[in-house]
Amino acid sequence: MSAVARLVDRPIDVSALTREVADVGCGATTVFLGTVRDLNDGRAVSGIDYKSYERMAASELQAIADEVAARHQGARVVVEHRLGYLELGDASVGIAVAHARRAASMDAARTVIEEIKKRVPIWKREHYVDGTREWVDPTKSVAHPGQGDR
Amino acid sequence: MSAVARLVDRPIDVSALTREVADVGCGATTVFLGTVRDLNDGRAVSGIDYKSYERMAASELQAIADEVAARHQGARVVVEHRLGYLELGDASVGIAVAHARRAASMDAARTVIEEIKKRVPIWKREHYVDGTREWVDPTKSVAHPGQGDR
Amino acid sequence: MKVRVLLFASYADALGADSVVVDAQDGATASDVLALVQRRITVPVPPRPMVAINATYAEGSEVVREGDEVAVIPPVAGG
Amino acid sequence: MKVRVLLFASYADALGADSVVVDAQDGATASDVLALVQRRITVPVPPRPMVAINATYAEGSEVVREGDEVAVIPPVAGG
Repeated sequence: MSAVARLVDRPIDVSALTREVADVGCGATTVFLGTVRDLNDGRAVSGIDYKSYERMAASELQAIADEVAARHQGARVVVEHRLGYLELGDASVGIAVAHARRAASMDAARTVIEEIKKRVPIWKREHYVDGTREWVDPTKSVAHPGQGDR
Repeated sequence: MSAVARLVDRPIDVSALTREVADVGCGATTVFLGTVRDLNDGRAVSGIDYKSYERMAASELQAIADEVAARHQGARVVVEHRLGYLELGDASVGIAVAHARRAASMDAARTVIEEIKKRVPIWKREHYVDGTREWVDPTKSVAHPGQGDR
Repeated sequence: MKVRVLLFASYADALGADSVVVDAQDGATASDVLALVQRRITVPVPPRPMVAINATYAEGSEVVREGDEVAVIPPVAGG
Repeated sequence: MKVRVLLFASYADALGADSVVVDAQDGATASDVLALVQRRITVPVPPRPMVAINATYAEGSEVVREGDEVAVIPPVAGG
């Protein structure tokens, strides 16, 4: 088992994440990337500013990686969350999980992103094409099932 | 919608696959890599030779990509399967799916690999450390739930 | 006791500061401290914040001690 | 009619060739052709092959026509 979590302020490198979890005992690697979309809740987005409660975000992110690695024996988990201002298409989160078996690797990657969205103290302020900005409140997006948060 | 399938005889480049599906309308990208493990069914593996019925493998792989892209509106799917002799750790299959939403991107990537394993006419001959070789018969692996095919 | 509370995102914007010192009674709980903070914020902010004590999510009934790092955690939006 | 059948993996190894020509009756089905091929293979090979006609999976009842590309598809192991 191996579980690494990092908050970063530079681009997320999918190749590097993949290499970091690679192991000849693992037959499957799943990578998940969350990227900045040009549209949210029907509004044209120009970029997103990610802020965190850094000390707690780092420990929650690490706890998630540890929990997931413990649940899937032999899993190798790396997760990075980027902070700061991101342009359209930039990756805000990168998750790589290698495991002997594909189902475990996929389930683990999915659990990591779901848990991040539930409990890691990171917030995003969307910048819109019309010049306005707004903190995203995901508790509101239930009202827009077709257009809510990614 | 966009769906690309390729049989290749060179290394699979996870960065290139990710870039190929990238789109500012997509907030989530899932990548799956299948890699050669050092152990299968309790035997020490030194490499795997992948062979195909190439004409049919290409059309089945494309059909899978098309079906999955059609099922998840707006999905961008690229799948590559490598043929020939692969060393430990080499990727035999690479799948990248970008979509507006993460659940669709993950479900789609999973469906692609499950369908490949069901219907694409590709076979693998494992080379073992003890010098022997054997064609893998996945219909037998049910008997070894803890050690079967990845 | 004086308790310094960290604020983030819409809460920090609403207050115009990323922390605030509130005057809490000894034995005050996380909920008590949150109520004191919310009294200072008069503009609409996202609802249902959580509270963390020393960088760990806390139940509302958890008692705050002098020197604790208390934080109001608005609905998170990472990923 | 003469039908050329493509063989792969363990089937090709068992026969020592990657195709075989069988002599099938007019109106022979995919299953009939498969049976003719299997008669030529005397060593143990993985069970339950499928048959493809012109690079598409075929039902056993599908009729083979002269000039069709018929293939025996052992259990696949891609991915």
